[in-house]
Amino acid sequence: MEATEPEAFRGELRAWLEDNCPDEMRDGRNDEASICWGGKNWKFASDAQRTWLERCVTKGYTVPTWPVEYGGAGLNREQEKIFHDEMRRLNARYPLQSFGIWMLGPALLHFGTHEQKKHYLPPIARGEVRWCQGYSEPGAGSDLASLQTRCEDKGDHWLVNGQKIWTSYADKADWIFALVRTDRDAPKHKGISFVLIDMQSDGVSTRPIKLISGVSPFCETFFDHVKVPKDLVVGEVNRGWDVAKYLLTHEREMISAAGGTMGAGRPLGAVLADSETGLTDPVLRADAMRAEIDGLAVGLTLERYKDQAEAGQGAGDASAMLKYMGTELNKRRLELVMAAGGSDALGWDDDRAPNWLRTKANSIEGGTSEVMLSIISKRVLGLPG
Amino acid sequence: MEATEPEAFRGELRAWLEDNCPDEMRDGRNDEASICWGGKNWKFASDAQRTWLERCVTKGYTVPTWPVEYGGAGLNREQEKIFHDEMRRLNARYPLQSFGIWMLGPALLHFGTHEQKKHYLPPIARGEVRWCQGYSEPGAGSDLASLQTRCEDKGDHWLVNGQKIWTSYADKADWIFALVRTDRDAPKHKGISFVLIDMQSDGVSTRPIKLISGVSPFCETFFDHVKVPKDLVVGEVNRGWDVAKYLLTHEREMISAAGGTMGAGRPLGAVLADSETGLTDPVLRADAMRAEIDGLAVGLTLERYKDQAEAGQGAGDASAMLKYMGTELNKRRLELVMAAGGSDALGWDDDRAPNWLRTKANSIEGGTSEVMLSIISKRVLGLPG
Amino acid sequence: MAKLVRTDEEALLAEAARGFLDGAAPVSRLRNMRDSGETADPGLWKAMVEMGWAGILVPEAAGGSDMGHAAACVLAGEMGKTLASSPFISTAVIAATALRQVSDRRATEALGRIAAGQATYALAVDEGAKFDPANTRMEARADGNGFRLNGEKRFVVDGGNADRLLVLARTGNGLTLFDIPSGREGVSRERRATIDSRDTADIRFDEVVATGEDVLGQVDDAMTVLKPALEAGQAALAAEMAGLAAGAFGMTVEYLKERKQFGVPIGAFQALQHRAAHLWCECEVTASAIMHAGRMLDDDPGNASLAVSLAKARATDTAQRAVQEGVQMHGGIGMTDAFDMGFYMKRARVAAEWLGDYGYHANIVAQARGF
Amino acid sequence: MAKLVRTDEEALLAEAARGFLDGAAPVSRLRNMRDSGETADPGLWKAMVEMGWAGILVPEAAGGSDMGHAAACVLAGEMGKTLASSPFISTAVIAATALRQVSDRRATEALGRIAAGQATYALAVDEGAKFDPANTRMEARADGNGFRLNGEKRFVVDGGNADRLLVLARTGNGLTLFDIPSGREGVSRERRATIDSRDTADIRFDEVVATGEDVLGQVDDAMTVLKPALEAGQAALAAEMAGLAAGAFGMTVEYLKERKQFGVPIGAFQALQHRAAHLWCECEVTASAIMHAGRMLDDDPGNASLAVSLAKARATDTAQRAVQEGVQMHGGIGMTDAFDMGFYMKRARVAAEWLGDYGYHANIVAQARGF
Repeated sequence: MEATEPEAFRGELRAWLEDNCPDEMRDGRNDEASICWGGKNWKFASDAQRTWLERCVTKGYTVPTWPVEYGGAGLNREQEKIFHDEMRRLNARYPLQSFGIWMLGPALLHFGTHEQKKHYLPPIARGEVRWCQGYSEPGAGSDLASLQTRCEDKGDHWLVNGQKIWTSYADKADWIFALVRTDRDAPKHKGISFVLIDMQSDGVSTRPIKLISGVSPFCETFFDHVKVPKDLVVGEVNRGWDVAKYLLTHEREMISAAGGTMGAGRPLGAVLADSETGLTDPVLRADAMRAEIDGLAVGLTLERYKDQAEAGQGAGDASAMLKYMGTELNKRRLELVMAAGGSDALGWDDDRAPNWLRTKANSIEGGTSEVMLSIISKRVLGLPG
Repeated sequence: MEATEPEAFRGELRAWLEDNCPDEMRDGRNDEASICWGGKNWKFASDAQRTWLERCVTKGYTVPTWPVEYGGAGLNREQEKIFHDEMRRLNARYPLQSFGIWMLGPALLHFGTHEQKKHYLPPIARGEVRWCQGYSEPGAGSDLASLQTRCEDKGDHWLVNGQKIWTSYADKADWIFALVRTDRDAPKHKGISFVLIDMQSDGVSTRPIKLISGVSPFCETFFDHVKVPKDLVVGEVNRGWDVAKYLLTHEREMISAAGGTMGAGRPLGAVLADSETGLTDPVLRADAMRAEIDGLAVGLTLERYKDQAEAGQGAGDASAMLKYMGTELNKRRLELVMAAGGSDALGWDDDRAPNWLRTKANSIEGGTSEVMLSIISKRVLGLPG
Repeated sequence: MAKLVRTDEEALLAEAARGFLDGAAPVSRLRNMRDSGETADPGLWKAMVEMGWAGILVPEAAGGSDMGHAAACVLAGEMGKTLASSPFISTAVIAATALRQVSDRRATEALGRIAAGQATYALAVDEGAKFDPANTRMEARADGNGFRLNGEKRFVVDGGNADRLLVLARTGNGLTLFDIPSGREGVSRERRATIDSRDTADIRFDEVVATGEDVLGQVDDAMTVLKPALEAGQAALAAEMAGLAAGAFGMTVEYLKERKQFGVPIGAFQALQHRAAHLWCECEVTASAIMHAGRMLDDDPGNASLAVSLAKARATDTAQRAVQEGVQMHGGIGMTDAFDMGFYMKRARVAAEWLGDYGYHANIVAQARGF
Repeated sequence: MAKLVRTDEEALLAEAARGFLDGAAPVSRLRNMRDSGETADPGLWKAMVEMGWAGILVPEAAGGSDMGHAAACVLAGEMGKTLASSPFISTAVIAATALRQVSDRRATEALGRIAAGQATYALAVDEGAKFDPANTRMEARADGNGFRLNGEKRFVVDGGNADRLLVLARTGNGLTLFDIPSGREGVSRERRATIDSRDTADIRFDEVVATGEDVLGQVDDAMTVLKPALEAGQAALAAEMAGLAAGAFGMTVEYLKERKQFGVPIGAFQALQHRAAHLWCECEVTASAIMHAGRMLDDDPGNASLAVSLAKARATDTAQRAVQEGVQMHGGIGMTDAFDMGFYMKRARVAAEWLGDYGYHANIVAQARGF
């Protein structure tokens, strides 16, 4: 960026957003129907959605903190804060969301070779390739490291066999980044690799999983003798667990940010007061006050950890705390939304019930609350066992 | 009892209580200063306290459910309910309380020989001998069965060496019932016996433990080469754990009854409304409503279990539930009393603060809440480990 | 107070109900109903009628078994365990109790039709998003010798399929309860897809004619008839929720014993053990409140409000804990539609709102207890 | 917003404070004070003055270090960890902040005396059992050019030993804050034995004469001066409570590692691990709210109310959890006076009430957030 002074940057950014963000994209929506996920088969919901993406791509604003050479805008932490501030001020939708942005990008930036970065990051930034994540398996949920999907070295290629579960949008993704077992004899954490697989490869198939909220954002994904080129391992072979741990930390922060941002954003009282019944019931009112207090404080904690990270004070395993507190809070908040909504909220005709049910997965995906507490207990507190 | 019809019994009892309970004993007090504990060195606080005890002794009303031959009134469950109802109606103090009534009595009635019952129960019923309980040791709290106090068979007597802790009022008691290790080679639960020891014996000494509430109801009790007659083991030698388990169950019910009865008795709202601030604060009000609901339901559960027991449907390990729920509830209630009291409740000049601090021990003594939950997990739910 | 222990009769009833429901109404029956786009299961209700359940609160003279509210709670509890879907509470509990408050020939005949499975009912009370009968605003305007009903009722449970409606409306000097056929001219029903997959409707009343014959009890005095009916329904619903909690908890404990992670059954992890044990305690305590409510309704119905609200508040709290812990302890599988836990969670949410939520009943308890 | 990360200056201050307090004011110092029947520890305060802490909010021109509220919170937090007893919050935070709102020579001199340790203050606001300054009823009757104060203040923290009193009273058209010596004629102090063993007093005012000179700020406009002072005090007290929670939690974690039952350290039991981990999370989240409150008081004091009330509410909740879990996890020993945990529990209780309890601050948060 030319303008490095924060206020100068803010001014330029604000002007650009005002000039370029289509009116239809200024409704702040972030629901399934309005998100732009991108990908080879992406159907834009509107011309405005396409225009907004294209304009942001030219500025690197789909991935504002990534280096310019990989399609980003190279913003520093302070600029990033300003970017989100200004987006919020305009109530602008984010132009693009994807697991490529959230997960694979950070992994490649940290562990990838220069060739991998050059090859895979810009299409993510441009919304041209959509990625999904293949971690969990039917027998490996909380105990992720016990995964069994085999990846055998066949000389000029890898051969992958096995099954993944909870792969978000695998049926719509172009590529998958997956954890696979490349050494069956090593201790369980030491024989895992992080590989990239084209979903168009022969032998890859998916089956959607219907959730209690009625939607199917997740799939089972099957690998039946899938051939994978040798250069598609990220990081070292058999050191995929390092990549996974790095990304799990990242994922936890992301999931908790969803809850934390809610707290820092629209007051719970305002959300609940939308309901016809308001907050006259003393029990509901007291619960809402508590949730608001905790939500604000969790939101501040997210800010504090980011500030600490920027100051070089690593948060480390504290991401487990953010994940745990953020997701548990989010569940409380949506319980309150349902309670305030009364019988109005009991249908499928608005998004309260699906959102409420969706939050129940927050404390399971990306490491359960129980796993988070065990991590804190052992790594932060140093308790035995 | 001559009158077996419930309403006839109620009428007779009511008339007797009206005629015999001194006015000073009709204030419903149950605090340390008003309780009659009895014992060889007991100093009556008033003539009325003495008169009330003596009159109740003649009717067996100090231990209403014990058999008449051991000093009780032989009341059945229905009559017992009526007895407590009528006592409450008159707001009468209980004439006598003691660990002999609560703990040793039930143990002897279940495990004692006829001679032991004849010898030890009537003096308890008459308030002539005061007992204390010697279970815990410094290294054996939750893990009670790991107790180390030695009790060696010396042919014509037992020789006891060791230390007990948390012996309630050991400094004021005449006798102690204690768990001791009679076989050091057996598995830890199999080498324990339940013995009765005269506190006047050579080698017995006590040291009070001051609590955070400022009082010292507990002692450390030391046994230094204490000789104990051979016939003072209750139940079989090395089978003391059976007696202890039976009594622990009993103790849990008793401790939970304290919490449960509170719930069934004076409404929490009324207790809190005594405070100058009342219940205008929505958070306090909501918490009080929840605690009242839970308190009433726990109180009903106590009744239900008693009714089940009377109907021959054993509650068994469910006493752990009553203990856990009752004591945790009691802690919540006293937290609310303190919150409602505000700065008024922060002194030592009334009983709110000491009572509040005292409740913190409820979930520790007689088996911690954690031990209760583990018992339920394993014995009721059958979870592994 | 009557004893808080099941009578032999109640124990036998529970056993018979369990046997029947395990065969006839496992959760898969509700799933099939939903998957086929239905909101009611007339076949299951017919079988329940044949079991005599429709008449459990109907006098013997009218063809019922007259077993009382505690027994009705036993049945509702067993239904809750496997989420059996039927108009039992609306018809056999609420409507039957309302009709019993009126001792005329017409009411007796209506009770007979309930017991015989010839009529199902729905209670049309709610107008806003929360249960609040005292603030009913829908009007029944005096018109000649009768009334004209105009307005809308929302969240009418079982209202999409019921033969008859109990409708609460404002008349000259108070509230009046009407008992009218759902097919009467001017009644229009819109079925709502509630998350529990069961029958709910919003119902409009447009110049609906009602005569004095259609009034249940006295004009301007609905509560004499409705209050006992509401309390009976609240107690039975609380019992259903307690059963639901027990059902969800049972599934959870089984899963804790089966599912292995880190090489051991997850039920060997103490943190989960303690949470499961705590939940069991909550279920036990709630069971006491349910039984007490049933006993009070049978023995001293004029003073049962506290007991009923206590039961509904506790059951609401316990059911929600049970399903939340149920989903969390099941992990990912608990979130899938293919697994039954989601049905429990959704039914618990709807039942939490119906006939008064936690806060509504907590306020009644607080008032009854003087604060 | 300023960054939520400690500055180097704050980190050094914390380190120096910890070092000093570990040596000079371990919990045993509070215990000794109590056991000797004292409610104040002038020696410790003198040492704190020598460390420069009394002047942390005093302008450099008046002899202070003027390090700001975040720094004052750092000190209070360290004091909380070992329950160091001093009039720091009453004097160096509340009184200093109040005096800074007034820019006359008299106030500057008073600030100088605070920094030099020549004067301690207590805030006399409460009249009922709950903090409620807006509803102050004590009267300061106009009398010639001055006032006559009559009435009683309760729960005056540090009031038994303070040299001066800040007294809130009702005047003609509002509330007025007076700054008077505690020895003035007509002032009578009754020391109360509060459970935290620290200095509290009930103070009667009987025709106490005050002149215009004794008014801090403007007549009928106490809040311009008092509101910033209260918020500064609330933030510092929240910081003390967060420190207290951290201290109690630290003791508990150590005990979990040491104490053995069933052949293993009790910290190996997963149920305790998860509870300890949860408590750590609560402490971390509260720490953020504390730091944020300090930053807001320094950067944007006119808009700090929400941040301050958030901090006090969170700190109250966290401290109470920490001491409750602390006692429970210690088992019997946690209940003994010989062990320090009881001191933490009792201080947490008093601090929960002082300057507004959880409900008071929750209401402010709710209002600030529009509900």
